[in-house]
Amino acid sequence: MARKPKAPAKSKAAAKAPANSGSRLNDDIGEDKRLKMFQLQLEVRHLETRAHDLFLQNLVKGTSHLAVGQEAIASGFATAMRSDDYTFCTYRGHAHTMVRGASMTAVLGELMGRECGLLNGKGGSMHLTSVEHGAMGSYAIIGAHLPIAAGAAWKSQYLGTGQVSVCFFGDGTTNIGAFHEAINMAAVWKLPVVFVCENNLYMEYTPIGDVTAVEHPAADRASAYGLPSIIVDGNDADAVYRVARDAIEMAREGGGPSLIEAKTYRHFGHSRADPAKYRPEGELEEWMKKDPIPMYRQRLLDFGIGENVVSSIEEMVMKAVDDATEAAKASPEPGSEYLFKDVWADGGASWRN
Amino acid sequence: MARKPKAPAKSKAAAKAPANSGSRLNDDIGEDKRLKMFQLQLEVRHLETRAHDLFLQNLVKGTSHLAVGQEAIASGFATAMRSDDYTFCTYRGHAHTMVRGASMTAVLGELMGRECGLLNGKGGSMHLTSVEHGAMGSYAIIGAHLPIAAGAAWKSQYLGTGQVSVCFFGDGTTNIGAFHEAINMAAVWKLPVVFVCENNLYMEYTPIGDVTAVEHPAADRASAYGLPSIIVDGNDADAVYRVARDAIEMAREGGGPSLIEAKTYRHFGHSRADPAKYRPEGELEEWMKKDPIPMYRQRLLDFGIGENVVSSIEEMVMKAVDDATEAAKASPEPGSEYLFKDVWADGGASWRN
Amino acid sequence: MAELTYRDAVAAAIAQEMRRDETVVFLGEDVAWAGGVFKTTVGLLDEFGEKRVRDTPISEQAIIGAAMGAAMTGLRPIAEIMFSDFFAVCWDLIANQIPKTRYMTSGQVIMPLVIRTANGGGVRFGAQHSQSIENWAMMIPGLKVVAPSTPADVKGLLAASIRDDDPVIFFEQKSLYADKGEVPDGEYVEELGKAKVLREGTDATIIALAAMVPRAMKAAERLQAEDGISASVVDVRCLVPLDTQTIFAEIRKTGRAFTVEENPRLCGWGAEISSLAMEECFWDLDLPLIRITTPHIPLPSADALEDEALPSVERIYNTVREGLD
Amino acid sequence: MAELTYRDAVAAAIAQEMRRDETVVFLGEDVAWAGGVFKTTVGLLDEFGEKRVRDTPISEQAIIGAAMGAAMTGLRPIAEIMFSDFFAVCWDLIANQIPKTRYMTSGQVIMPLVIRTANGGGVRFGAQHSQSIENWAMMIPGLKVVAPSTPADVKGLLAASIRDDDPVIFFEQKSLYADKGEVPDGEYVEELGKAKVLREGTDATIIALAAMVPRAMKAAERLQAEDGISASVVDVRCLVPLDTQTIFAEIRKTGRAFTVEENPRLCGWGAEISSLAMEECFWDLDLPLIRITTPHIPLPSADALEDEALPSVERIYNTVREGLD
Ligand SMILES: Cc1ncc(C[n+]2csc(CCOP(=O)(O)OP(=O)(O)O)c2C)c(N)n1
Ligand SMILES: Cc1ncc(C[n+]2csc(CCOP(=O)(O)OP(=O)(O)O)c2C)c(N)n1
Ligand SMILES: [Mg+2]
Ligand SMILES: [Mg+2]
Repeated sequence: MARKPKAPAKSKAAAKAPANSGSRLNDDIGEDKRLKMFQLQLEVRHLETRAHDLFLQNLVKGTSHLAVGQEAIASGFATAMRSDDYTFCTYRGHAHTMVRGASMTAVLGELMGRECGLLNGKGGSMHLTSVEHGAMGSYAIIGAHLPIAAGAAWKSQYLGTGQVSVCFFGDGTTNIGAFHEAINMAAVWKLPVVFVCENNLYMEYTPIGDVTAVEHPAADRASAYGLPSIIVDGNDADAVYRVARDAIEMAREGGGPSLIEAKTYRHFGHSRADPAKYRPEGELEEWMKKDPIPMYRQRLLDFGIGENVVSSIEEMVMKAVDDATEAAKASPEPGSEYLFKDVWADGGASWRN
Repeated sequence: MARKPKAPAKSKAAAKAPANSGSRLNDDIGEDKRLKMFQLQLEVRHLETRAHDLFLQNLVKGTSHLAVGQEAIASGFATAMRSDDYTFCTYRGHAHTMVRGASMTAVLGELMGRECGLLNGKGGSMHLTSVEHGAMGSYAIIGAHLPIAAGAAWKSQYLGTGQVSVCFFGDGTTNIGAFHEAINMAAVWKLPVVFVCENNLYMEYTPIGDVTAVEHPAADRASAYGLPSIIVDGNDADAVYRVARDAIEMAREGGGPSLIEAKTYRHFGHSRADPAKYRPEGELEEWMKKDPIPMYRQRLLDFGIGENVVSSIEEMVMKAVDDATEAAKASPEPGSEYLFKDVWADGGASWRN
Repeated sequence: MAELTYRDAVAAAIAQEMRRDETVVFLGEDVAWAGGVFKTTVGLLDEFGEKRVRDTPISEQAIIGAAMGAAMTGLRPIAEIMFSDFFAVCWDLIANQIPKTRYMTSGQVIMPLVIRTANGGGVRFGAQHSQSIENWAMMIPGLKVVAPSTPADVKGLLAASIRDDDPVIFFEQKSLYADKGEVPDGEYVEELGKAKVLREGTDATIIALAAMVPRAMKAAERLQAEDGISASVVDVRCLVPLDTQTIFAEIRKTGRAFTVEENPRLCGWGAEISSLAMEECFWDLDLPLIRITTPHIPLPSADALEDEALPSVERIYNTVREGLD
Repeated sequence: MAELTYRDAVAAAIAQEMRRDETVVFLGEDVAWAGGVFKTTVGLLDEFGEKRVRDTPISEQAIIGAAMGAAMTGLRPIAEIMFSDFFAVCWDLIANQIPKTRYMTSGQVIMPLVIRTANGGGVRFGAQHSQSIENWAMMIPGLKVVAPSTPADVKGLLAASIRDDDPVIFFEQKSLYADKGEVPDGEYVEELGKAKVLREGTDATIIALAAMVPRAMKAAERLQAEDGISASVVDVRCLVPLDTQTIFAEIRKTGRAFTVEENPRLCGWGAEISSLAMEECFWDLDLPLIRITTPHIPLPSADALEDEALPSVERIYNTVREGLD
């Protein structure tokens, strides 16, 4: 397990780091971004863990898919994105929505089906969306959001806004047709979209290797779209940040799409119903050693950031999660007035006169 | 344009040719198969041309998609297939259906909507099927038949019948989702199926290069499924035969699927409605020089087959097409009794009691 | 007024809207350089250029996904799906994503897009290129559904669909493409959700859509001429929103109603209208509402068989006449 | 008789059929090693091995295509689509290929396959994992459509579907998976196309399907207990073939009919039954047939909202009582 940041291989921007930086913190990432990534990772970790607790208390209904173990990817990308860039993600999307700026209360409230929820309880855990923060939706049917993200990128290209779409999906998603169609068209049209495969080794309960003809489900397919093969350690926020920054920059400058495979692991089962018994013994334990959060904490300390700074962030995050939990619990259920609202742009639901 | 057979590059079976063959005809292909391929190519050419004439006489209704120019592919594959192997093809499927053994009368009859048609007029030009000859259908919606062909191969694998499915499709089809799903699953399951992309440079009216992220739409994607990249001259029946034979043999022996890209060109427009004005000047003329049929005829003569043998085949085929035309014209339209027949396995169409 | 074909009215409407609103963009297979396989979009590339009129790969999910993503973020895309049968290869986007996203996000997005498609039979294309699938769209909450029967309606309703802030499925009936009709000059926009009474009658009400409208009109004329039966004909035009007011008013006037559907019978739009009439006009009905549909079979390709399957003027005429007996 | 859950009856039926017929094979996502995400297929891998019970990639088109290709060439595949909403990603195979191929080839092939899927709402999964889409299948000529309401019917009707030589779409209502009921021991096969009268009544006829059946039964009991209204309840069980004889007989007995549909209103199966009743039972109806459906909206996820959207015992009870007033 890497305790120190690896040399930013092939990273253009690395060259931009100050030539004779006194501290390692003054490299191409720097202190502010590192603290931000640490905080984001913690926020995700604790929010997700809280969601799990609330489910055990029967306060979270339906299903939910946690990103515990995969925090570095969401955090690294969010830190590299411009505030008006677009995120498209999956049902495993609490993390991606929150790191763009959605409030914890609104996220937990949605999982609990409360009025304060991001979607007033109408969408649920699998559809978190916060358009004001550029979180353009969590999509629950495998593959659909890849072409949708390409469409948002088409908008940016057409209007010349410079916005980039970043689209997250899992390893299992690389075997569905929409994956193929979206990436081909994005490549042909040179759209500003970054496709990010979070390879956590499993589709639902089936190991990805059992159902995929190549070893690296995304990276080994990049050449089918004329794209370079890119693999990154998805548990290392710095590595993710660098790859994200470069791909986003290239897209913003008109260089077209990228396909990035981030290797990672989910600590929980696939969804709340899943005890993950199908995992070979010891696998989780191995990956726990690569848990992105303790690793990143240690890196901050190694870089000379004070224990007090780190632990004050930890305390702040815990408190924020506690506060959000209380606020969400206090929120009422959505009233019936929501039922017939917002099918149509006029705010209503009428299909006849 | 190759006037002589190329060395069968990488062809395993080439080694099986008699060591000191007196005539070039005694190579790994041999005279019988060559005469068969010549005849099949002629049959396709003249049947398709006749279909075109009948359309101009308003006797062929609806649409039709001719394979003129692409005859070497259908003929080479059919010659390499075992009689119980399966063919799956597209709306451009008259050739593939006939080379497996369907009668010309039944093919023309179907195009003309006559009772003698292969499908009694119920399917039409785009759905030619002759199960008794292993022609398992022509599919009119892009991509659908790739997974279906894989399914037939699954049957062969499961029952151990040794049958191989051969699935033909166009260059444009490589950009649709079903292509990706079918080949991945076939590769993972090691199914006995050969996927054959007939790259005729155009999807419908749009050049394939304008809409595809790679140069060789099929071959450059093979690696995405762990398969080797295979390109063959689709206008050379011998070359096609060799590639077909090897891929089919490998599939039959349990070696799994292949993806083959055959470069070719259609002489007519995409379908009967299309004058093909979008083609750059001179392109057709260049390809006419590579017309598979005169090339193959010359090769037979070069190999020492008599002009009289060749021209008697030509006459026989012309007569067969003429006879089939007359027979189809003489056939009545299907009567109403066909309308409510064969929705269900019980022969009927009733959805209620 | 100029005389235009149904086909040409498509390009006319798109051009009209592209001229006034730069956010209108158009994509599909063979739509730009080739002008569409039905020649419905000839001239658009020349006028609006490659940035706004785009040829795509054969990737219907990518096409509809692109339209959705662009619509959610500020454009007003028009996507062409060449044949309506091909909705089936991108049905997730059409049925699960586009219509539900506004509701699921509690109104965070609007989805102003149009999916145009060539629908229906009568041209010997066989079972996979001839389906009439208005009911596929009608059954999905969150989609508006339009199916014009005349060139003027093509122009006016397509323009209205492009301006609408909701997703609209716009069915062009391919057997009507060659039909000609007067189309208002200049900017012309109709309203969605209005049925049209094409013929007033006192004995029977025939409710039809798209290609069935001219057939219903001919049957009504024949009923008048040969049997003295006075039939009103309603062109439904929009299935969603559905103009139940106009439809019910015409049903109530005569008390004897017939629907004419090109789709196979089960769960067709006529079933919905019948069930609505049952619930809301029951006491005004002198006779049961009778549905005239394509039988519940795949559509055969041979001329003779296809003609027998689709509701014909003859069948409409006979059904109404016998129904009133 | 053993008591089984609706969930366990699925595996029981598949096992029964796999034991007697070696050509029955089964494929889907997470169905083998994991026993299915709804635990409906636990034990099948152990008994029948990896050759017959196969895990697939997330490739629904490949799954259904494989089933079709295998069915055409001699096997009897069962394919699982995890949630019925995902029919949308393989709809071309389901709507355009499987049901039309026999007809288009003039009977050259049979298509003996079953597509099983978890259908419907009530479990807070939101709009893309909760749809009731029986009408999607019913509207396609060439598909048989089954939707059982009890564990016994799951076993008997699934077995019958596997033995049937036509393609059958088999809807398992996910809100019923935990329900228990008596299931006949030993080989048990029911007949497709037979509705079941679960309760005989004289005042009203309630026609329901799948998860709406137990709700209709409860409403009927309450109508009896609180209002002395005697309602018959018909479990439709199969939408295609449709047992119009049984349904019409029950409608005619009371002259007052109600359908209860979980799907959103437009073009639901209730519309078809209403239109059929209109055409064939009009003179026997004392009151219009009233449809009780989920409103025509995407399904919300919060408990309170979802419960309000789906037809409840309360709503059925109120609608029938007020309808008879
Ligand atoms: C089209 C479709 N098929 C199946 C599913 C069910 N499903 C939900 S998540 C999932 C596994 C996805 O795996 P992956 O892409 O690796 O993402 P991860 O859950 O590991 O983040 C499956 C099969 C679905 N939602 N949509
Ligand atoms: C899903 C789908 N989209 C579009 C079409 C319309 N279409 C028919 S043929 C064709 C072009 C196919 O090109 P290619 O695969 O290269 O085959 P070719 O016709 O050249 O043999 C298109 C777009 C279709 N039939 N199905
Ligand atoms: Mg995964
Ligand atoms: Mg081509």
